[in-house]
Amino acid sequence: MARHRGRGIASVNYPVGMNLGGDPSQALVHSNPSGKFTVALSSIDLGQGMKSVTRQICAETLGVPVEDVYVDTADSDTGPHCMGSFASRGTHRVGNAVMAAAREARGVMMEAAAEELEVNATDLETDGRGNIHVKGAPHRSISTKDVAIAAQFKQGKTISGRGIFLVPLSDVDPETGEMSPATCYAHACLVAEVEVDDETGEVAMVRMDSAYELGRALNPRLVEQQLVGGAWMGVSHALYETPEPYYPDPGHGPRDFVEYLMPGPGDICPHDIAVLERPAPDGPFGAKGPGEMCANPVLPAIANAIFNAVGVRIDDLPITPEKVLRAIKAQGGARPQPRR
Amino acid sequence: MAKTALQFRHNGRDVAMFVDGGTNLLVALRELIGDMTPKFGCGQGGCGTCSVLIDGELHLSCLTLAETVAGRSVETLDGMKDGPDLHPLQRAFADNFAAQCGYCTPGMLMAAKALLDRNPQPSRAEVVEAISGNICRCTGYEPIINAVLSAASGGRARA
Amino acid sequence: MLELRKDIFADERDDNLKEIGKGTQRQDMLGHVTGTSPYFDDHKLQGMLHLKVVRSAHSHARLRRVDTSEAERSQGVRRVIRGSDVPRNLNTLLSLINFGKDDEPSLAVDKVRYKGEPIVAIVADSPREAHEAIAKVKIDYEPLPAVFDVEDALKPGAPVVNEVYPKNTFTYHETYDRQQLRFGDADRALASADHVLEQRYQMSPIEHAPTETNGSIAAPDTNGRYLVYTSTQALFFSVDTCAKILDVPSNTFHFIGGTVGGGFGGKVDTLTEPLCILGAMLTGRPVRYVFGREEEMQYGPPRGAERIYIKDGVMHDGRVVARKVRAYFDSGAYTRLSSYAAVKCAAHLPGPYTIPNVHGDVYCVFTNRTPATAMRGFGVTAMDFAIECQMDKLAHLVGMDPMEFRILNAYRDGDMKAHRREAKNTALIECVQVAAEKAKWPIRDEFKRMSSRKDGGGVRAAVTPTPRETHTPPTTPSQQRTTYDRAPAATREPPPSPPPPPRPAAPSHGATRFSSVFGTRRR
Amino acid sequence: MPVTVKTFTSTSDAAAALSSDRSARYLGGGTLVMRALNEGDISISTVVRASDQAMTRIDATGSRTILGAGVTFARILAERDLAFLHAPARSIGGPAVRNMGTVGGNLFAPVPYGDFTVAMLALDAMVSVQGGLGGREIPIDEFLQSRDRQTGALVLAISFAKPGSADAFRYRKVARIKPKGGAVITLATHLPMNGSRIVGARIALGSMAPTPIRARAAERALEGRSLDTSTINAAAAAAVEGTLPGDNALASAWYRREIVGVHLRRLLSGQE
Repeated sequence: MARHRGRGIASVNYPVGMNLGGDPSQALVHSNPSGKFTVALSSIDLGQGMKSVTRQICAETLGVPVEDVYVDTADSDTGPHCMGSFASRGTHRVGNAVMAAAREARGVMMEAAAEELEVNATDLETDGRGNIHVKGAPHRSISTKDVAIAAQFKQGKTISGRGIFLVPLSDVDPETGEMSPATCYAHACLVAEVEVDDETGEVAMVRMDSAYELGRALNPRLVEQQLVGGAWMGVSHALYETPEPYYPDPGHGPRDFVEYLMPGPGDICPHDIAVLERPAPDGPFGAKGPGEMCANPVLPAIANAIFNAVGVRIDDLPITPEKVLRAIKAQGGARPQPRR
Repeated sequence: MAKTALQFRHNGRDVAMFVDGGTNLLVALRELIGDMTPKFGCGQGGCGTCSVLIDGELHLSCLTLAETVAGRSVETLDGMKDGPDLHPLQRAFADNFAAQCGYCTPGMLMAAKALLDRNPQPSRAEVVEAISGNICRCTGYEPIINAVLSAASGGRARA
Repeated sequence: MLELRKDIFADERDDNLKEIGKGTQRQDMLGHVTGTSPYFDDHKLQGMLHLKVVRSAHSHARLRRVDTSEAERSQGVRRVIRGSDVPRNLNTLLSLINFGKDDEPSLAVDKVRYKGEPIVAIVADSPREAHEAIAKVKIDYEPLPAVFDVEDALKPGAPVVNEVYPKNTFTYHETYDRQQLRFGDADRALASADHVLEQRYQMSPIEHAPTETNGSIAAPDTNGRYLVYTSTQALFFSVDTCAKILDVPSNTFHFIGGTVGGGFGGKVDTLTEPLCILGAMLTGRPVRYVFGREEEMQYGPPRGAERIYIKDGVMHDGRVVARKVRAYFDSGAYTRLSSYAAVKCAAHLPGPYTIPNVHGDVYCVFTNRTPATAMRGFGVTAMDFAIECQMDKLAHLVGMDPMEFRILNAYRDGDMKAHRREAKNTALIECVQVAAEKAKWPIRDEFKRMSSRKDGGGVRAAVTPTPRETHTPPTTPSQQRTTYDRAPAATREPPPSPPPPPRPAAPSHGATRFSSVFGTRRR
Repeated sequence: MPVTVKTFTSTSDAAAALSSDRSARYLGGGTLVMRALNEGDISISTVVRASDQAMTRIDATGSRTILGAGVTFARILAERDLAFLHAPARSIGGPAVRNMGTVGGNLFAPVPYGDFTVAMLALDAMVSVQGGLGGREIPIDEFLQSRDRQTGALVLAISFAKPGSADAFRYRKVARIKPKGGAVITLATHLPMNGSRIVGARIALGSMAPTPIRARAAERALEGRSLDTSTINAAAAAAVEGTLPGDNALASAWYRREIVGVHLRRLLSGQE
């Protein structure tokens, strides 16, 4: 009996947004009379952090503290149209829509402030702490709250903005497949280390090291959530899960969480991540979208690590102990490859 | 249709209701007294998101016949806060970003509380064991384990 | 553990920002840790009824007779819903973007095409009473031969899964049984390559397994509207799908959602909302329709299986000179979103590498299994698995380090991609370099010095001539049209005289077509 | 029709209610019956409970250990005298399931559940059953063979002789998921020693047949021998003999046959 360690790598890219575009999202931003802003969306937060990241985008664009913004999602009466939360489009598409709406609202806010301070709006800047002041003269200042009150009760202005973001639809050439699928791409490379039991075919994760390039990391903690959770899902896809364990034979499908296999808290391994930020020219503050692609490099990296450990190639997902064991037996035992 | 009278303590308060035969505790909590913190995830005992404490012990409310808790004490996430103050576990989950979609969080917190109530200084392996009946599809478990460990150590630092 | 490598691409960023780039706490975290985040099922409505569906026991069968008379008399039953009760009992999700033909009923009428397909819906006072009524529905099936393998489904004489697509493949551009990608001359390059490697890859289906199952609650609201709490991932997609199926204006509905217990793609299909609302319409009461876990696992749509064949040509020095790919998406019995994934997959070829000759055929195939749908990494995950396993094998074949092999072949700014667009804003090389550094994986200095921003373009930007294929299908308008869409969406090339036959002036259901994929040629 | 719940103080009344009504099921910890009700199993319309204290009694003082059918796995884990059963008890579910699931219910749990019963089979347990017509003690082998016909009977307790030494009883659950996973296979061995010789070897396997079964050929390979490498290898080679594993979502029959000997060898030789 022996357990063998091996390392494997994979590198990938991933398109951001719906393929071919044509997937608009809208946002509305408005202030109440106290200078607190609401973002109205119909976009869905599935856990990926849509509400949180659009809140930061809105606050940055308006030049107000994040606490002064609240994002309200997914009411078809109040939230304007959004294509939906899929295809890694949330941060990029909805983020851009929110940015556009916040820019328009900021314009009104600055005009209202200018009227109060009796200066040109172009001479004003926000301090990000809830104040607007004359550039180079911080003492000539007014709070966003006072601006909102003045706009509402004195000037008769609505501090609000509308935003839409649309990547125009592209066509596909039926013969050559010529098309414009996406405007930007995220990238990743991941190294997986595994341990393979050559008598049972069991594969245990030892560690992962990765580098993900995601455009601007708008919120590193949210990025970390996606990458750690997404890599876990990648391990799960690689080694464990399927509703049809004997595909294409449809029998013996799992009915519960004991039969549907996903790694438990005792199956996880250390994962060291580096995040690179090459801003996307059309992303909100350069952001792309980490949500979907984070699992993808894990699957082949594990398959390649298994080859490195015992010399068998498993080209069928999921890579179950049975498939590994059959392959080891077929080649007459484990054949560890040069250690990497 | 015959209903059975049922009384128990819910997060320290007495509650009374009438239940249909066969009603599980999850339905009783959610539909009869409006405590929506325990969630339905499977009805099979496999996901743990309906977890509650019965007399301090971790139970799956979906597999508990409601009338068996008569006279007993049932704790849910709804009772975890102390007034407006978050429980240290709740704070630790937040500080460690240990929730994404949030649907497993109520069950995870109850499982973690069941552990820390008996074992205030658990090892990582004990934490892993304690949350092993709870499925999380978002986080990869690592931040949840770190959150429980940091709540146990009383610190707010990431473990 | 996460490290931000601010040193890389620093010249392309202005990091002088106040809120962006900070690890601010999630807006919804307090709700999550106190259990107060409102999911669709957390709404308690007075007099709520429960909807359950009768599912097919067979993978493929004709429905000879469906007898619900005993079920209708069962205790607690408020309403039994049949296919004939559904106003427009045929739909395809992407009809909202003018893509594909209506091919899926809400409730099966004459035939079932997968095991678990809904046939009858029961609305009852309690879940128990709904289950009791389900047991009383009598269905006379005539089992038909079923097909489960994507390549078997394409053989002559294979059982026809879905009569809308009699060849068991989705129809692209009204003509093609696949989405093609042609760039350069792959066959010629393969013939002159130092090594050729052809391999087969397979991914079984994958279930999203969100901890919250799919579901919705629909309730009659004031002024003839319906309030709908939903787990959908795409609010207006669901609104407009319901408007179409139920044949009412979309503003009949007030959908509330937005806080969802995990989706991963499995909550795009609007699985529960149409029947749930119909139940509310037919009973005048709030109705709840939530999937059980077994339903979610077996009859909720999975990430569809894929089978992929890759044939690569590589030179001794490690340059990949040709890649030929044939991929089959297993769509299950209906289209849902697999048709879209196949196009996205074709666009993804040949992966993040500059390969001068690429040939791709991607098929969306119908089989007698649960329809597939989107999932995290849709259209790409399995292809990345195949490509990256293949890259590892190629590196092994030519005796190169797999990291260096990838850097050598990586696409760079200015290169021409196989779908004939210039590569921009690339960063694969840097990712490989940093991953190598993190993993203490030695790579040679010359590979450490390479950059996504250097040495791209030039000859690498050329569009290599692509031979015309002899069996080229006739050139037809590339527009993908459906019967449903044909009338209102005549956006280009309006037919000259004679005038078109009379048609309804506007769709009576009020669903909006958001856009028209394949509708306009914009490059 | 809603479900009727009938609670009895006496086990004989509960047994009578159970045996007289085909739609009645006994509710132990709830992990089987409540799940069935939640999933719409309308064949159950009566739920029977018994509040008799004897149902939850643990008697671990004498040479024969008696576990009431209603004893939960958490209680076994809390019992120092039952240390030899901690491994099988801990292998059941997560903490909540162990607080709920019972020894009696586990006897009825189908593959991939029912791991504790594998341990009971290795320990040659007796199952104490109360039927409509009175009580009887049934050897566990016999009980499992006729399990499908036992649903109308009320299991009161399970009893077995405590292993002579801590080392005599060994248990291993092979699961894909850690720490809580369904069994690929489960192994339990009881190898009483007379001097250096094994006398009365019992090896039980879970997921190697529709119900837990004995690996009789492997038992024969051990009987009368000392536990050395060649004996262990002989037992491992014979482990698969007479088994009837099936395919399920966790593993195929082929895989189970391939690994049962490997894991038996590792278990007997004290390897991970």
